Amino acid sequence: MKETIEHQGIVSRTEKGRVLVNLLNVAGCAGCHAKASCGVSDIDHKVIEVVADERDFMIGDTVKIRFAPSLGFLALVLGYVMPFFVLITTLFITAHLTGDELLAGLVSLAILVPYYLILSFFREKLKTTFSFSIYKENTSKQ
Amino acid sequence: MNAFLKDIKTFPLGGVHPQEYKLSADIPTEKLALPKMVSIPISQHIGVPAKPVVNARDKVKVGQVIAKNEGFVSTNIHASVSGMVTKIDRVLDSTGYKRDAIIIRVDGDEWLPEIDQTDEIKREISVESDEIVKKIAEAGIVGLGGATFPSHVKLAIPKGKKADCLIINGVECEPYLTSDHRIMLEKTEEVLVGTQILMKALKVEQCWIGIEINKADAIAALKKMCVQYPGIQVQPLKVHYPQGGEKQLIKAVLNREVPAGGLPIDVGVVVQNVGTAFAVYEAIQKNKPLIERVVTVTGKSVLKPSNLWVRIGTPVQELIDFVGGLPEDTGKIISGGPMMGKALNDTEIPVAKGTSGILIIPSEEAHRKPMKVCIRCSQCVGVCPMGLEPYLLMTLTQKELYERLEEDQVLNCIECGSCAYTCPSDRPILDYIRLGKKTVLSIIKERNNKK
Amino acid sequence: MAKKESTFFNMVFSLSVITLVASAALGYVYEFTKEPIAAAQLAKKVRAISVVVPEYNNNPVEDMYLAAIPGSNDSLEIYPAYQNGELVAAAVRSFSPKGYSGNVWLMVGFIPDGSIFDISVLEHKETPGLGTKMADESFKAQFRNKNPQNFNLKVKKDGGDVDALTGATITSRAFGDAAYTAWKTFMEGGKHD
Amino acid sequence: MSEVVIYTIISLTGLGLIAAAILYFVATKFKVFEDPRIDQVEEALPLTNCGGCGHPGCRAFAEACVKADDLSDLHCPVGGNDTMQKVASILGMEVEERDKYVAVVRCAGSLEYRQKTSIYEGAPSCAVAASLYGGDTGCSYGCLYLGDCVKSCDFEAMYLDPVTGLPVVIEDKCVACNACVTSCPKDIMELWPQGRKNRKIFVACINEDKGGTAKKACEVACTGCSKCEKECKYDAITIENYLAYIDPEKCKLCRKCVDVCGSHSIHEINFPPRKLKEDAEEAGARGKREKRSAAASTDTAVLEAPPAENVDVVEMAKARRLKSREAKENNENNESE
Amino acid sequence: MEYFLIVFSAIFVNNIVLAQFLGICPFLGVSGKVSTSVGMGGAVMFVMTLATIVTYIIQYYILIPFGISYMQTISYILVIASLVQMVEIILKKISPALYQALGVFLPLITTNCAILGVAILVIQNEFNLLESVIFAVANALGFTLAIWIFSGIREQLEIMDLPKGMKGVPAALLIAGLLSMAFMGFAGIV
Amino acid sequence: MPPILPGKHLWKEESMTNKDIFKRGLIKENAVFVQLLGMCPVLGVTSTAINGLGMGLATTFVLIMSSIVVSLVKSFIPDKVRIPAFIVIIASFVTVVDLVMAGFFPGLHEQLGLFIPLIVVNCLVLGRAEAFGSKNTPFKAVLDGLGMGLGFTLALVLLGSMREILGSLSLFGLKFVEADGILIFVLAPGAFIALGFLIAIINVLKKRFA
Amino acid sequence: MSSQLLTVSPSPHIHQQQQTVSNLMFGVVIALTPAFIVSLVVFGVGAIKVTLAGVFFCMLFEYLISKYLLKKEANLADGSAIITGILLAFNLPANLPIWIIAIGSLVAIGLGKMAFGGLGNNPFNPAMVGRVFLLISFPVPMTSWPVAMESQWRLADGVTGATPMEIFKEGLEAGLPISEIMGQLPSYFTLFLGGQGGCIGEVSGLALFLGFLYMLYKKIITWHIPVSLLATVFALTGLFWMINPAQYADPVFQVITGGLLLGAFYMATDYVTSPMTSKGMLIYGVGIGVFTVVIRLWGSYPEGISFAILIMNGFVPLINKYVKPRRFGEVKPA
Ligand SMILES: Cc1cc2nc3c(=O)[nH]c(=O)nc-3n(C[C@H](O)[C@H](O)[C@H](O)COP(=O)(O)O)c2cc1C
Ligand SMILES: Cc1cc2nc3c(=O)[nH]c(=O)nc-3n(C[C@H](O)[C@H](O)[C@H](O)COP(=O)(O)O)c2cc1C
Ligand SMILES: Cc1cc2nc3c(=O)[nH]c(=O)nc-3n(C[C@H](O)[C@H](O)[C@H](O)COP(=O)(O)O)c2cc1C
Ligand SMILES: Cc1cc2nc3c(=O)[nH]c(=O)nc-3n(C[C@H](O)[C@H](O)[C@H](O)CO)c2cc1C
Ligand code: SF4
Ligand code: SF4
Ligand code: SF4
Ligand code: SF4
Ligand code: FES
Repeated sequence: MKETIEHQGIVSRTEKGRVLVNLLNVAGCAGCHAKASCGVSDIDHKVIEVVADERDFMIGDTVKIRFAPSLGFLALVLGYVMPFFVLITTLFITAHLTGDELLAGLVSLAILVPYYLILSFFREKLKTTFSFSIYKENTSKQ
Repeated sequence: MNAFLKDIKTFPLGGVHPQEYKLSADIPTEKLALPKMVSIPISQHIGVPAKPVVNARDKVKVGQVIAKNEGFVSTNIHASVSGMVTKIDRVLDSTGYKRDAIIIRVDGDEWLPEIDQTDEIKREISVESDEIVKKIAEAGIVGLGGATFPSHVKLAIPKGKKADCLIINGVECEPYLTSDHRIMLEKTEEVLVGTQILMKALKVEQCWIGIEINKADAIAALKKMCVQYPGIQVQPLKVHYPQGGEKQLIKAVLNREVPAGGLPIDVGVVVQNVGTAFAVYEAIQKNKPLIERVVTVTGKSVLKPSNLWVRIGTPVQELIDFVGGLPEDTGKIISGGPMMGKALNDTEIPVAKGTSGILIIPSEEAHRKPMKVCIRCSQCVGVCPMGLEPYLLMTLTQKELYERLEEDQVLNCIECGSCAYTCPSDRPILDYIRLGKKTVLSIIKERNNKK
Repeated sequence: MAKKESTFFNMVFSLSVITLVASAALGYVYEFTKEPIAAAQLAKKVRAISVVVPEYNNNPVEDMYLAAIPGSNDSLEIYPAYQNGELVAAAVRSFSPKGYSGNVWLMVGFIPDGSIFDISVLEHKETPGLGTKMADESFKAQFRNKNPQNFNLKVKKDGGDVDALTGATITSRAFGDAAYTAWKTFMEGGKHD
Repeated sequence: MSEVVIYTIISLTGLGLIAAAILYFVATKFKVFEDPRIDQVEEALPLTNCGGCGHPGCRAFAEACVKADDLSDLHCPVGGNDTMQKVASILGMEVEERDKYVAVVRCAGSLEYRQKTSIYEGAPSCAVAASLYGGDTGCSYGCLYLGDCVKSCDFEAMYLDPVTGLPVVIEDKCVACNACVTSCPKDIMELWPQGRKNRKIFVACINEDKGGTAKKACEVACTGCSKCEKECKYDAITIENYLAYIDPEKCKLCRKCVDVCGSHSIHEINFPPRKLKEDAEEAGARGKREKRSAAASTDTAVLEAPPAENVDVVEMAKARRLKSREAKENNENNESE
Repeated sequence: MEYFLIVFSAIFVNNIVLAQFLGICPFLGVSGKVSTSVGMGGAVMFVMTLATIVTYIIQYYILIPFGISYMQTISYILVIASLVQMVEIILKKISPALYQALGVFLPLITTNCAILGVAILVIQNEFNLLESVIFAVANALGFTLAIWIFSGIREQLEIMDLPKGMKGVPAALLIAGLLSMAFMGFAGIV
Repeated sequence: MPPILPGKHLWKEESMTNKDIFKRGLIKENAVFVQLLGMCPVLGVTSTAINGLGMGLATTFVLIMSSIVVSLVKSFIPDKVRIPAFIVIIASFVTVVDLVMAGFFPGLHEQLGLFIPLIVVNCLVLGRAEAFGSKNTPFKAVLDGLGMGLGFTLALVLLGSMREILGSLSLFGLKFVEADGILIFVLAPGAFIALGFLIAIINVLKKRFA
Repeated sequence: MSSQLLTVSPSPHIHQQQQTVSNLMFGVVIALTPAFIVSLVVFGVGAIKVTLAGVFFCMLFEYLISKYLLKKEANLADGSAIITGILLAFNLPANLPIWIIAIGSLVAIGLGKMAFGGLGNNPFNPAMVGRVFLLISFPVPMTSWPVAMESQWRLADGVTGATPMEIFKEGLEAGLPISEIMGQLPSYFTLFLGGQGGCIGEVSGLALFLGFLYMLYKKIITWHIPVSLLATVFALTGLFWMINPAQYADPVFQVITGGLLLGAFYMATDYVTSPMTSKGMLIYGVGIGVFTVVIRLWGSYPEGISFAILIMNGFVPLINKYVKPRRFGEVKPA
């Protein structure tokens, strides 16, 4: 499917080859009525860094950030789903091997550390994978 | 007759079968008398309008170029009558808007001398392939199947593509219309020669003529004749609207599927209408540009349904007068067939290159029933030959959700009208889809411009 | 007063103070409510016991003993009630897993010959308006003074003697089942004087 | 202190501190500085998210305001000057008063002035009809009467007049969001400056056909006869493609052009009705000179008239209709004479 | 089989949203788009499991041994709140790009009823650790299922003409009610 | 569908009189009907009016107490540990309510079950503490907490009554007809449906009177 | 030119004449008549009373709600409210008090249909919503059936019978061997003809099947949903029957008893709440089948099809989203 995810944002800073965009509507929470009061999720605005020719954009421009949901799912898998499986497999294995719940629990929590370490080895690769495209918003309504 | 019934093909996806009402099928073509005045629109084709090269008070002869093509997708316009150009003015045409047209007062019937006016069939093709395309361009030939796409553009195969098969579209799947049918019957050999010319132009060895089996006599005639023309075969087809659509036709005849958003040439095919083939014959063998065409004038209430040779630019009123005048209870006049034709709001509108028929609908059939809510019966989905979801496309247009429209492939719609024809809730599905298509196209264009 | 700067010390300090105060306060409240909570829980039990047995003057909760359910690893709590040292009845805290949703817990009072004195419903997750009707007097009445020896605790549909609640046969079954388990455990399951 | 309390204190304090440490990191590493003024500005906005300001939503506009160095390019048409004033005061900036705009309908070809030439039966949408043909009357520029503009208005500021067929703007409700302007396939809707006392004068016609053709299609079509152009002392009127256009910036609302227009294509809005007597005179089709002087005399009266804001807009629309019908009758009288 | 029953019960019979009324806020708030709602499910799964393991350890190895199980609420909420945010910090540190992509795709998952509720339910049901984790995962799946169906219906309603008063929350609640009613068909299976 | 949740102009805090502060939480900015906060307990405990009342009051208590404390200590707390500090404060009061209820209202405590500890995550509580308590004087915070809490309670009681009347033909436990009600209203689907219609009705009324 | 003005509209200019909304709807009504006639024979006046009440109240509420709440014109002529009424009634026991039917109709029309904007907009099958609502709210009257063929002409009736499915379930609960339970039941042939107790509409498989054939012939519905649904039920119950014939009834019994046929032919096929593509319809049918079997075999409700239809109704938008028709030209050129 050709579906895309789009967010509106405002260019907050431009540097050589990079454009920083302040997202306006972060999915979900931002649209949430309780956002203002929902203190636990303190993060209201997200800044996205996009690789783009900075000369095309001016601070204050309203832009659209676009990326494929498949990328979103990939991010989801790497960020949450994989560690989840790592976590749960470790838990089951250690629980069966040792029969000690405390140990199993702690080990499975600890396994996340190497997981994230491994993930951090690929940070450069990830950086190129998760790229957004950026479009200037035309001011008129479509 | 049973012999060809064995191998009848059709396309598999969707489609409808409206009642045929081919009232004028057995009526031979006649020549319509010259009108007193013609107005020849400078835009009778898809693409850039032609540019007038005559001025008011110029004298013109039949076949003379009066407007020259402008740019690649455009074509020449010729005088269809001789006489004096009275003015170049804005005239209501079948688009429903006033647009520029060259108005000529008819005076005699003086043809350019190089045009061969005889009926004699000229079989040898002496022109070279490149020459053919050029001549077709000069002759102002456009697709007569309805799209009025300049034919020379279609014959100029883009680099990197290759055609291996020509299909001549003799389907005429629209109810009522019989002009192609008559041409196939009356100009059988000319069509075949025209086809050969097209094959030569395209450098292909193979050609199918697709005809629906409600035109058994045409199938028989062409089958008999085409033995003499190597490479040309006749393919009988089941009666199934919109088989005349080129993608459907290609699927039916060759079982090839033009990819979404693609053109027939992407599967190595070029499709031309029989009328076009005949026009090509005349242009190449007889030096005659496209100045007249067969128009079916018909309708249930029409006294004398007819097939007429009509000069381009003749007001529709003249055709109606010929068939016995406008019936009292006329509700609608359609240029073209009932499924895809355009309703006219005036009888002075001139016949153009794309006018295949004038259909007169009595008023009790002319009105649409009030639209009701969509009951999601999925009939429209079932009949859509392009595998779209018409109900959804309509709603998305109404809600102005153009991105989703694009995702749901609104641009693939061939505007066949099967969906609106079928909808039990009488929803004007196609009205909205067309609007959605238009808007999406302009959005895409804008997007591309920005890049 | 001016807002405190977010220095490390300030943060640790203020938070420590808050948690300290909070935890101390909580501890205090806990101490304070510990007894009422325990009392409430006890009272609940005692109330449940006292409605299903005749008058007594011991502390059945203290005298509670566990008795194994015959044919199962589980055991039930039995609260014997003594009047002047003489066993007048015992309340059995019994359950059945056959409820419409989840376990149905009953307190069943037996007089020493095994006849049911009364039954009260302790805990369940049955549907309000349907299964909950098992606590209704009209339903419970049919069990009073019946001895499961000769009163089949199955519902009539299954060939027993119990008139099921309309539309809540399942609950009725579970009710009978729990009562039967209680009876079996009371009669056969280990110690009673 | 009991053991429990001690454990409580230890564990809770421990947990609290750990949590604090973590959340501290969150706060430092995460928190994007957001100008609190954005929220304030946003709160001052009407929050209709209509897009009339050219930004995708009110919050976007608020951000733009906060980021901007001056507010001259930014205007919320819905909130108008009051809102912008508030925004400016939040940001400590200056803002110019802007003229309020409202939408006007630049077509007066009501059902009675235009002969139907066909019956339209497609989907009830101007856009659909316009892509099919020029419309069911002889004028292919005029209103299609199908109300796309009305549907597009989020503020219920428009309705289709059942008598004239034309859309009517309720000026009090119109916030100049531009939605109707973009939705009209015929480009009939236009935003017009509010004008002194809400008064406006404009050519209610966009027919670019030659005078005769236009007139045949619609009785109140502008023929491009240039009488008004000559009449206007302030050069506010230009004629192009057989069509007059009044520049609202230059127009001084003198109403002279209204009277000279033979086809009654120039509309005046929110002027007090002329005295009945004059109307009667008009009906008698007297000499124009006389009428003109009468009109001039009302001009002064106009300035003293009560502010037009309070006038019921619907009533006014009715009055206008009445007047144009009378005008039509006059025309007929003229012709018969 | 035991595990299967836990899973089936949590997904269908006692669906966390439709029968237990936990996590209603994200259910109503995030379910506008199908892709986001599915993504949400994946994230909830991880967070719920993580939270369950940690709170389980705290319950059985700290609170109960020290006799302070009344501190359940306060300790759970602190632990979960910081844990969730810690994961986010780590992600951000490790790969800002990944973190950004996630951020654009999903709202931040913070402590809500569902996560705290499941942590407490695990203790109430006296599950062992493995059962607890299975229970948590199953509930996350139940949440995902509910929000997935729900977002589908809402996407559809978006292009339909609801009566004025019903638009938004009321329609959403009615759909939830009807879904919950449909899911009651599973009653009695477990 | 338009965004399901109302805009955040609800949180506008201009100079308001004390009366306004108290009043707006009741109806105009009602936590349940308008702001849709803390929907879980709203749906979960309202099978009877009594339960609704109990839950509402419990929440109100936590709300008021935490608002007071937060507004008292606000100036001692550095910004960056604000959230954990608030959480600790709120969770403490929730625990207090939990314990007190268990001790003195065991019946109600049992009915409300899980939803009492969940007051902690009720956005309403933290939200008010953060948005109002942390910026205003204790007195105003009390008013605000009281207003919001009573509004919340009102909603719960309203919904509870509606469900109890329809579902079991009784109100506050008093049966007025000896018959069965429409059972579904005391079950899960009934909660959603009743609240859905209630909000729809309120929306329509609001429009009519606005 | 003629005196009349020409009509102008976009193409197409002709329209098929046979299928209009009300034709389709009344086609369904016609298809339901055989079943109604059988239920008349089996349940007598009760069937008439309940059916009439269902239709009357559904139409009444549709009228009142559209007129006074939605303030738009009530369109009773399209026949959809009639079908909802009939199908709701067909899913009720013949001895149900009128006031319960009124509540059911109000729920079906008000909650199931009009709350979402009326015909064409409702995500859930209205009649099914009404039925399930009643089933949950009034389990006792909703599951007390009049005895078939015994009490046709009595209006009030204390004696209640049981549906074959209930007899079977109770038998299992009571620990009877399958053969004995089956012995209590009429032969399959009688069951299929109409000898079973139960809801008004579900008594005769044969009559329902005739109606189904009629609707197929009239092209009102396609085969996809009913066939995939019944095949799934047959296959799954067959599987369990083969695994343990002492515990599970055989698939033929499962298919011909209860509301399965009524649901499969008339309710799962409701246009509004079923998928738009044939592929989607197959998935939908299979889904209903699976859930029906799960609820029938292990759930506490005697009948699963109602819930299964509602559950799958919930999935329909997702099916429509993910399962698109086969697009012309989506294959890549060879
Ligand atoms: C729905 C539909 C129906 C058509 N029917 C016919 C037809 O019956 N006969 C025909 O020649 N062309 C028909 N066409 C046009 C063909 O697609 C194609 O443009 C034409 O055959 C190409 O030949 P030409 O360029 O010579 O016109 C139809 C097109 C569409 C979209
Ligand atoms: C709900 C229930 C109630 C029962 N009530 C009685 C009863 O009242 N009297 C009795 O003798 N057996 C009763 N039974 C036991 C059975 O009828 C049957 O006697 C028993 O299953 C035989 O197994 P046993 O040897 O374990 O008792 C009951 C069983 C159940 C499940
Ligand atoms: C929502 C709902 C809740 C139910 N709750 C119970 C219940 O708590 N206890 C019960 O025995 N039956 C309950 N039932 C009824 C059973 O499903 C089943 O219909 C009944 O037990 C059959 O009993 P009968 O043989 O008395 O008609 C409930 C039914 C429904 C629809
Ligand atoms: C084949 C067919 C089946 C139908 N089945 C139902 C049904 O099961 N329940 C119902 O309420 N309406 C049914 N209707 C009527 C109508 O579609 C229904 O009222 C709409 O769901 C209301 O929006 C049916 C209509 C047709 C044509
Ligand atoms: S959607 Fe387009 S291609 Fe499909 S049936 Fe309708 S008009 Fe034909
Ligand atoms: S045919 Fe008409 S009623 Fe049926 S789904 Fe398509 S648009 Fe809707
Ligand atoms: S002004 Fe434009 S949009 Fe409005 S009704 Fe007329 S044509 Fe349609
Ligand atoms: S009338 Fe036009 S400009 Fe005015 S509010 Fe309505 S849509 Fe906007
Ligand atoms: S109250 Fe918000 S998720 Fe439960």
